[in-house]
Amino acid sequence: MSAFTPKTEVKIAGVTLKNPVMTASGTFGSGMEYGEFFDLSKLGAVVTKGVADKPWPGNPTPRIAETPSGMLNAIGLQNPGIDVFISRDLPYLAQYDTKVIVNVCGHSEEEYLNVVRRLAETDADMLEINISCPNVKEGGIAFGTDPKAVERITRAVKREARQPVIMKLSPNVTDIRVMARAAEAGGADAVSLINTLTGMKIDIERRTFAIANRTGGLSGPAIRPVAVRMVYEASHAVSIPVIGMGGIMSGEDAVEFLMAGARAVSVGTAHFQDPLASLRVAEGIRAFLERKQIEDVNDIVGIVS
Amino acid sequence: MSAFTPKTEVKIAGVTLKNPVMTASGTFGSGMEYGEFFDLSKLGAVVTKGVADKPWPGNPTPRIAETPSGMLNAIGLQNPGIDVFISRDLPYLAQYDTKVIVNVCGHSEEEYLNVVRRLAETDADMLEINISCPNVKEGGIAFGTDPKAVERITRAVKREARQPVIMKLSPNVTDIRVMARAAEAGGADAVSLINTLTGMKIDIERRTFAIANRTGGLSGPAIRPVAVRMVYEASHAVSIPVIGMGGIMSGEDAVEFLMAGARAVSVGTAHFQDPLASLRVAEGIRAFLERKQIEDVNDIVGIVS
Amino acid sequence: MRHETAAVVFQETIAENIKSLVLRVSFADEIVPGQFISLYSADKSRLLPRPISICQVNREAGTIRLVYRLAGAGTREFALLSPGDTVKVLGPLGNGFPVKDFTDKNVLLIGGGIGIPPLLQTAAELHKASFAVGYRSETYLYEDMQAIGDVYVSTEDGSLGTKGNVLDAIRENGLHPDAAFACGPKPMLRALSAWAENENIPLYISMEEHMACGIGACLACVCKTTEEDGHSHVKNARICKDGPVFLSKEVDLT
Amino acid sequence: MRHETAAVVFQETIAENIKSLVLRVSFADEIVPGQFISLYSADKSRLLPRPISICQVNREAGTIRLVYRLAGAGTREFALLSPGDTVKVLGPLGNGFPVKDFTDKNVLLIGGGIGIPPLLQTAAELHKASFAVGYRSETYLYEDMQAIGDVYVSTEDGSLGTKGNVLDAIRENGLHPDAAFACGPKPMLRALSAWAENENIPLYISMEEHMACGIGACLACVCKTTEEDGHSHVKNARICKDGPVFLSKEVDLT
Ligand SMILES: Cc1cc2nc3c(=O)[nH]c(=O)nc-3n(C[C@H](O)[C@H](O)[C@H](O)COP(=O)(O)OP(=O)(O)OC[C@H]3O[C@@H](n4cnc5c(N)ncnc54)[C@H](O)[C@@H]3O)c2cc1C
Ligand SMILES: Cc1cc2nc3c(=O)[nH]c(=O)nc-3n(C[C@H](O)[C@H](O)[C@H](O)COP(=O)(O)OP(=O)(O)OC[C@H]3O[C@@H](n4cnc5c(N)ncnc54)[C@H](O)[C@@H]3O)c2cc1C
Ligand SMILES: Cc1cc2nc3c(=O)[nH]c(=O)nc-3n(C[C@H](O)[C@H](O)[C@H](O)COP(=O)(O)O)c2cc1C
Ligand SMILES: Cc1cc2nc3c(=O)[nH]c(=O)nc-3n(C[C@H](O)[C@H](O)[C@H](O)COP(=O)(O)O)c2cc1C
Ligand code: FES
Ligand code: FES
Repeated sequence: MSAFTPKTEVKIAGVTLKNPVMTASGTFGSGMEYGEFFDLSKLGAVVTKGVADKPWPGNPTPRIAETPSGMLNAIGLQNPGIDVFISRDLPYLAQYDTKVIVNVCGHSEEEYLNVVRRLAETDADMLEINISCPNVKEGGIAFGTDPKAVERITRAVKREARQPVIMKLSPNVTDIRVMARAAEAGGADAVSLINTLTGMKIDIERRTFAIANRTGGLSGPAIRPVAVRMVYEASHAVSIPVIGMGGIMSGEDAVEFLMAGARAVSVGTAHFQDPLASLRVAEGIRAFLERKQIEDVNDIVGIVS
Repeated sequence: MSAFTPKTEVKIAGVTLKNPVMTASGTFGSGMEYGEFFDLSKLGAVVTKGVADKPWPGNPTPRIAETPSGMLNAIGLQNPGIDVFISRDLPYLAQYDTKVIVNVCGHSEEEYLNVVRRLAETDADMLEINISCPNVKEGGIAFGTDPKAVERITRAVKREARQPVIMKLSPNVTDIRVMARAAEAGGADAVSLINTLTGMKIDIERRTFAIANRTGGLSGPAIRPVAVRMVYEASHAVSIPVIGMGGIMSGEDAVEFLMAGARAVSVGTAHFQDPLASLRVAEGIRAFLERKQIEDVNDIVGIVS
Repeated sequence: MRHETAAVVFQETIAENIKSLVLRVSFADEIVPGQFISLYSADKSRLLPRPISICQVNREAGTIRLVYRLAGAGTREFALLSPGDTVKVLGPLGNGFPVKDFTDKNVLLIGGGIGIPPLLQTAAELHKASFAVGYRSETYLYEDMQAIGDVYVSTEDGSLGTKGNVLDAIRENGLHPDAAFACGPKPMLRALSAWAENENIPLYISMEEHMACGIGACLACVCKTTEEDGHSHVKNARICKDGPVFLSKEVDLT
Repeated sequence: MRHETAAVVFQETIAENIKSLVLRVSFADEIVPGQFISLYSADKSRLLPRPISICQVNREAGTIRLVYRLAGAGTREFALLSPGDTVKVLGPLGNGFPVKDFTDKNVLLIGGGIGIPPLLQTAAELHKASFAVGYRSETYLYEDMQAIGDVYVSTEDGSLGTKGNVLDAIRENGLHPDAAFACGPKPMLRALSAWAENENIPLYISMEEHMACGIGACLACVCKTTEEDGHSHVKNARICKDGPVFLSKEVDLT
């Protein structure tokens, strides 16, 4: 074996991640449960479950359903609110030598800003603003599907945020490039995509919706081709970094997103198959770089275009 | 066993299908190849591969790629043109006691109308207008993603068509209800959905796109939850019949679409796993109705709402 | 908690559509009765784990026994496993029944439907356990229970024991235990909850919900609680982590 | 053409990453050499069939032999098949080589890489076949070919036969057949096409493309043709149905 050691650091909005692998919000809690399985310091960043200004109870159950190579979820953003989050979850994550990205949700601009202001006092490294949760709406349409709303909320968040801001985009749109450009125009430091595709499953035996909320968000390998396409389109539409996700199960899958134009990737649903999934993805990227004798992971970002 | 025999006839725009199962355009040619496997008279309808006014060569290869529980295709609508279609394919299908639905494609309104006019002379039972092919564009955006364009082309087609017109909708839109309503406003007799979701796959070993066209259309069970959701939304948005498709592999899958609001269903990608797939779906629906002692398939259409 | 590849030691059919599967695992000696494991499909189209209760533990042999009903595609896949095969598992998961606190008490273990399996190991770790179990018609694990304690049976069709449900059997046999542990369908748990309140005894119930992570991270598997839960503080506890066993009073079963 | 469940009779490894698989099928006696079958994954996440050439046919036994390289997840799945297992297949597919027209001619069968397998049955149905085959380094099916006719080998590393490619071997051995049938990578076919034109002999080539239906319906698997194809009339013939074997002049190999 050669003593070849590729560089895996990537930089997003001035923040350096030791490798391009993060956890997808909502699939990893605040890391505590997975911290029992592996050393979170091995990840580029931990992205937390969405947190709101107050505790949210979430949706009724069943909240999830399996679908071919994927799953639907309508957790409904259950979370303990920013107070508990700051006093319990951030100190837990501070033990680890990894970046902490806090995913923020709200029902209204004001609720987002309440969270963003509170986080300004903390040492969270970045904020990820979830404007794409299909289960949370303002005036009937999801925030994330109207470019004007995306630009406006991005600008409002940027005004209050002390940390770099990642806008997390919804894939349930006609043209993802328009949304990415709106985020960039509003001053976003990066965009992440994709959130889940809205889907539905019917239990034909019980003649009812498989999840109580009727619709849920589709994630997992099933959506990977849509995610790769959107990451490719977004990364060609904006000059801020793109963080890619959607069905990443292995290092090879992650490399696909990097080659399509993502500067970093998030691993989500894969954790439900293997609690070590994000670690394995990080190791898989490194193994790929070694096998191909690629010196620096940044060299493959956007290489297929 | 009971002597119970459920009714499986459904009516779409005045045309009676002996059962709600059709073939999804492009996966079944004009039926000839599958006619070697089973009696096409057992299907509610055969929907043909898209036909244009002139022969189309289609896209370069590779045209397809496998994805988790799905596939990407960018065939590019290769077809022999309406002349060969009328002289060879329609007479072949006329042998069978099934309805014939001709799928129509074009690069421009005029090209669509050329085909529609020629088909007026034939005994095709219905037309399905594919405005959603992600690989064919007008003025940079796909026809099928602009409600005004959908309404306009529907109206134009209706003016020339002798047969009932089904508008086939693209799922690559923010709100499918808007598109369904646009088709209805233009005079469509029915809508069918979903066409494929635009996706991409990258071959990381060869550092290139897995299909030559870069993007392709995602089909198969992977997309079923998105399809069911859109069929549900569309059937609540319009009063014309909805024909549902996307990842139907079994009778149970078809029942899911019927319960979500589809009056009939199409079977596509499943044919690549099993040439008898559409027949098996028709038999599976019947078996479900028998097991549940449901007298008429129409009784379950839209029952979950 | 271990995520590992378990070897199949033995599998057999013990009743119509009910399988008994013995697996070799590394964590047999850590198990608390009432805990469960997640089983993973080998078929890549099925991503989510199948939670299955631990029915019996053989600590010396390092094996566990699972008893499960063929419900859908995942369990039908597991049904094909035979010695020599392996299956990915995650466990042990959840809290389990509080056997330590009730070792010498008269505990009635109540099971309905496919809720019986976790009661076997639980009974083995109590000194004075008896069973009240409800079947639709065909019995399973009946002899295994009889080997441990008295078994009061109810069947829907009256083919064995009391005709009716477990509560009918409990009443017919005049049972007044010091405590009860139950696992089964929600309507049964609801009825038992009222009964236990009336009897003024503690009732521990094992809850079920669809799961994704199995370890408390994704919040898929919550149940409503009467008081604020310790994690999200929204009266929604995680069945996989805070449960599956709860004191019946803590859970809002409506 | 049959879509059926085939029983696995035997499987072995015959070279690094190359497997030989014998299946019992109902259609053995209908096969034309050069035809292929589609193999289907049992794993539901993999929908598309894997086209594999028929290497040998045993008409009495009703079996076929496939020889395939481990390329990805599908072939890795097939590699685990052993006697007693079954696999879904569709076949026989395609046209095959025109053996009837060349029975008594000197036909050179040219194979490169994993293009060798279909040549075996083809040779068996010709009277005067010889082989020119190219390997990277390790050989496979070498003895099987020697049992039928002369074998001219080239290896990239020169470890056996001519160092170089099949054309180098053909030239080195001064071969001038009446006709040639070839299967292998596109660059090889392109070079052979020029050679055959020069030699003024008919060359039949077997083409490859990703496939979905395998029967000519979906138009996934086309290759460019020099004349209008018979189906779509757009100079794009279907490899699965109109091929996989074409006269080299008919195909646009650029
Ligand atoms: C803590 C716990 C312990 C359990 N212990 C046992 C046991 O010992 N024996 C037994 O037979 N069953 C048990 N179950 C139920 C068992 O998990 C389901 O029957 C099984 O997951 C069905 O999987 P399937 O693929 O066969 O069915 P499908 O219906 O095809 O499954 C589809 C999806 O729904 C989920 N699902 C379906 N039914 C249930 C259910 N009842 N609970 C949770 N998820 C479900 C599956 O896990 C899968 O993700 C337990 C459930 C829980 C939550
Ligand atoms: C007519 C024909 C005959 C063939 N005969 C043989 C043979 O005898 N022996 C042999 O080893 N190989 C043969 N191949 C190639 C064989 O089909 C592929 O190696 C195989 O499909 C790879 O599947 P996989 O799942 O292992 O690889 P993956 O790369 O994981 O496959 C992913 C998808 O791509 C398709 N694919 C990948 N490579 C090819 C390819 N070269 N040609 C067509 N589709 C491909 C697969 O079918 C699948 O749909 C033949 C191909 C064709 C078209
Ligand atoms: C159970 C679950 C919960 C999720 N919760 C959140 C959330 O709180 N905030 C958010 O921005 N995205 C959330 N997501 C979306 C994921 O972060 C991710 O964008 C999506 O699942 C696609 O990636 P994957 O296919 O790797 O899971 C959630 C996804 C799942 C499956
Ligand atoms: C190979 C292939 C070719 C297709 N060609 C057409 C076409 O010509 N016209 C059309 O309207 N839809 C076409 N489609 C879309 C299907 O008709 C169908 O809408 C889609 O595949 C979803 O259904 P499925 O998941 O059952 O395949 C094609 C799909 C595939 C896979
Ligand atoms: S299954 Fe994820 S919290 Fe219980
Ligand atoms: S694979 Fe469908 S036409 Fe050849």
